[in-house]
Amino acid sequence: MNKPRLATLWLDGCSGCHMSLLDTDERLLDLAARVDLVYSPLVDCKLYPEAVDIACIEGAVSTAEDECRLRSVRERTKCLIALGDCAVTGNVPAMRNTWGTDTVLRSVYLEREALAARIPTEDLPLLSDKALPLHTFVKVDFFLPGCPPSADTIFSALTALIEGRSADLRLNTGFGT
Amino acid sequence: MPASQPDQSATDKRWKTINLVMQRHDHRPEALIETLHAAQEAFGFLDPETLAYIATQLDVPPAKVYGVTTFYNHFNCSPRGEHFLEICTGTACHVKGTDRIAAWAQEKYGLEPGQTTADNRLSMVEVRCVGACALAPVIITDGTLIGAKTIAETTDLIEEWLHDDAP
Amino acid sequence: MTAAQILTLTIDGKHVSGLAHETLLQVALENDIAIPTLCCLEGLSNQGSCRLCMVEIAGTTKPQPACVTLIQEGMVVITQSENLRTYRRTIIELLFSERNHICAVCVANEHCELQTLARDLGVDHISFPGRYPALPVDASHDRFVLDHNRCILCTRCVRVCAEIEGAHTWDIQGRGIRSLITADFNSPWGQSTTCTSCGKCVQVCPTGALFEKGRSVAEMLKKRPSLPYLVSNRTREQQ
Amino acid sequence: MTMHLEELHQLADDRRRELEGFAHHILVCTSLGCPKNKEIIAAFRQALTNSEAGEKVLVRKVGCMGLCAAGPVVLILPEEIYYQKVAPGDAAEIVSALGREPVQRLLLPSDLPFFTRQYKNVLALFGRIDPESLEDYLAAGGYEAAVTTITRMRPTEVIRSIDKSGLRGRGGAGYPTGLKWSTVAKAQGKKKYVVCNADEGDPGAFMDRAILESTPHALLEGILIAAYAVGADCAYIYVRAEYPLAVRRLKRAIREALRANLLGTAICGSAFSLTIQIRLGAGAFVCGEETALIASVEGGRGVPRPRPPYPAEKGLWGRPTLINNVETLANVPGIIQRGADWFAGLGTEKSKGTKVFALTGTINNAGLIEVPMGMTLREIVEEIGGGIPGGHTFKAVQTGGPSGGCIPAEHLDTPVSYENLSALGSIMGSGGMIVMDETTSMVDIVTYFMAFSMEESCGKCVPCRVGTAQMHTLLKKFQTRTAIDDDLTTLESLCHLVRNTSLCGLGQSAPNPVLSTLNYFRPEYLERITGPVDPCRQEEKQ
Repeated sequence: MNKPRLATLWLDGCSGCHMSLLDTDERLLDLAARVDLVYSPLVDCKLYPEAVDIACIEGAVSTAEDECRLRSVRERTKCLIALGDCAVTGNVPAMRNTWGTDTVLRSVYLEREALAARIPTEDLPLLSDKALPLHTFVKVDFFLPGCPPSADTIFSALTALIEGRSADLRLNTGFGT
Repeated sequence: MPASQPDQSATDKRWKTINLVMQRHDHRPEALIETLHAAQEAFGFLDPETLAYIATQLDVPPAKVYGVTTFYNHFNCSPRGEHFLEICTGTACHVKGTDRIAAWAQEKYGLEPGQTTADNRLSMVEVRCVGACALAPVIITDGTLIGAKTIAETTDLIEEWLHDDAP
Repeated sequence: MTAAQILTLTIDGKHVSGLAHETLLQVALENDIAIPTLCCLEGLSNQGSCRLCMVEIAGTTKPQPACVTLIQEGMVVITQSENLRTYRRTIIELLFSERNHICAVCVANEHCELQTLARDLGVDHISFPGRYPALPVDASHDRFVLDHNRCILCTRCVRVCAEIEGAHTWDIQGRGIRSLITADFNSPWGQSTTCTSCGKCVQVCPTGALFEKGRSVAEMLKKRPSLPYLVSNRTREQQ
Repeated sequence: MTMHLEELHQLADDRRRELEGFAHHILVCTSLGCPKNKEIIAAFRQALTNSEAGEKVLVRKVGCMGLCAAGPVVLILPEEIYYQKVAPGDAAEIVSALGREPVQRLLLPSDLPFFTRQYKNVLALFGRIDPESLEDYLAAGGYEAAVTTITRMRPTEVIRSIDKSGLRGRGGAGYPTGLKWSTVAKAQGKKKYVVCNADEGDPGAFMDRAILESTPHALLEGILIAAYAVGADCAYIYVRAEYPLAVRRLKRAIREALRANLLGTAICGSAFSLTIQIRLGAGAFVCGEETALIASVEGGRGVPRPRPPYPAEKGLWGRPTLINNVETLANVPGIIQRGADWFAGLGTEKSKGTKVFALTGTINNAGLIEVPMGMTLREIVEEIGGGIPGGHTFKAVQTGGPSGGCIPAEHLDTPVSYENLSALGSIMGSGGMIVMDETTSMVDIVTYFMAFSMEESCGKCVPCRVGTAQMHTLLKKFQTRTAIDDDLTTLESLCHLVRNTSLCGLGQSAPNPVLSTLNYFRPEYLERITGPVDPCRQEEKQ
């Protein structure tokens, strides 16, 4: 029997959710045995493959590029998980939404920089005006809030999905903490 | 908190009417809205000193006075320009396009509803239904109701009205 | 004084009794039946504004707020149903969408009633787009801070200040979605002439909107004062 | 000063005789709807000084004649000749035509269905008497009902009569008036209040303004009867500050009534006393809700509180309080005078009497009308209203303002009643009827109403404060054609939440415009689900 194909994606977030995934420690071996990790910042793979079973996405959607990646992941994935508060609510990246990206960039790179003040643009995707949660753009199948969701939460969620117990996915996690 | 009336030129008749309203109600707290009406009628707007005076006189906590003042659309805390344009936003007026008058005024005078021009010539506000729906679209220029005109005729009239006493 | 009348009723199938002047919420709590609340706080007047404690009462068409509904003989009440759960979740989502609640960086993280309710009610995301209003933070007081971004307008601060402390420093300015908690004539809190700096408002605030200066993320644990104690003791002392 | 019935009759007779002494009366509408009326009156007076017949003609300022679309309107009595769109320059010509052939170019045919299809009770004296003259009102039989009530009837008899008439609240909810009165009358407590709700905030409704401007004494008379019936000695009229003319006329009427001892202590020699005070509203639609209204009369923020307790038991300053709207109270003198059976004989089984409507929007005869309940919407729109102007077609009629709904053409044959309108997903409301033609987008109009409800929400309860704002955001997405499928589901579930959990009527009814248009005009929403611009697709295209 084929193992479920798992992908993880890192958009606008601090990578804390991926760290939390790694915090599952020795259970990682367990996981590794039960899934094929086909795409992730943790593996060397440039293109998002076809026919992925489960994708965990960390981070908010902050650029047009983020949005395009998210949409293409959605098209190629059966079950999409919003992993952590940034993906679920926008969280810290969304704090700029109040004032607008431009104001924030100016404040950070121009007004508080004494020497060679300039807003970096080279090789960087343009920030959208707002950082937004995943479900603003695509259908999300499961939400795992938390900043970050604990290793236990992530592990039990993934195990449940791998075992096809998605319907009774009951998780003790919430915004923040 | 100033306990006395802010304008010490006690001859100012406007304070007399405000004091009279409060006296008529025995300075009871429930006279607050009536007093605010009188003060706005007298001064055109409600500034912090006036509010503080009323709060003291009626023995109403400052926060409550401020809460009441800002709850009601009718009360405004900043002074108005020389001319006052009110655009009715009632349903009949909306259907007949008064939003286009507001848009026109914004283009022409750079005014958002609630603002006054930099030269203090004109203040524009959007008002709730004035009850002259059969005359929609309705505007009020310095208290004079204008209605039953097309949008173009109405904007022409506004220009004429402001032009009439241009310096 | 005549003895208060005892009434019997059914809540979630359980036969319970209470005094005629008691609310459904009081009787439910006395009988360990949990109903979520947010604006309600023992010792303050009830205003029935958060609408989380809505319950279904047989014979009425719409749900009723338990905090302001007096019990009646023979009432049949349901506090948990799919409809009520949906309503409660949606109300929590509306509150999260209204302002800028970033639990992860909030002083009240892990000690916030809004956050706890979201978790208890299974709110795992916000269906509505965030409104992201630009709201100020008033740090002018030397001991406390008011952060409007985290305020849910429950008005506990307004009520505790007016009803218990007697200062009425706080009120609401504006109305509707533009409502804001305000001190005196919208003055900076530190310049309020009525505030006694007693801190009751800070301690009763359910979120991180009011907090003590110097507290960092997750450090603002509120010391909820017993308001009924304050009131009864004050009355005694005055006699 | 004590005035007795005989003296009032004397005043009335004197005025009647005085009026009969003139060969012609020129009645000029001086309501808000007919601008330039001061100039017109001056022009008539001037024209008369130059005319031989001058002394035999009386120029009178009167209240609203209804057909505001034809204003300024002038009525010549006793000939019953209506002139429309009269300008000051027309005065001389009209005066010289008195007693002769009328001025054809200004003539407004008096056999228009607009005039003949109406049944006037509340509006009966509109445009017939000077609103600023107590004598005029007395001469027309005014205050007869009140004085009879106070001096010859027991409160319980009055309440029984109102109850029997079947009168229901004209402010929106349609609560039986007699029942309300008897609840207040029976409530414990010596001190009771009557509050008249004249905070007509419904955009598109102006019947209360017209009553205050045209027959202010009729309202005072209604309040007198109500206060006597429930045992109140103090009444408040809560009027919109946006109605300065109405406020002025009302103040004047109160002064006149006081002077004639129709208000004050020991009214007309009876043991009954009543003071009436005016409280100005300050621009908050929510103050139409009775508990918010009470909070505002008490000088606070107009924020509603949960009911029960109802104002009938605990109202103004915690005392039993009767709250009725202007039109409801203005119906009362007629019921007392002509009898409960007369009133109950009009209208439908459950909606008795007549109703005043403000007919506006894209319609030929925009104005104020009064018809018996049970008349169909089609008769109102097509006959009385004269149909849609400019070759356009009828699309919907909006009733009940931001708390009501849009009724489409297929339901035009519905007889108007509280029950029928609510069965159609709308409400009677205070009586605004805004007619819309095919050029009006329903999504647009609903977005407009939601913006109204959002801005007028007091902000106390969460579902209304945030729910109306989120509904507005969703509707904006439909308006700008960026909505997605899910938005329709979210909008509908939000409607149900706000309707079922809001604290007061404002929130509970705010979703009505959305729900009614989703019901009748759903395709207009569906065609706007085109989704946002997808940046990825856009790049591919480039």
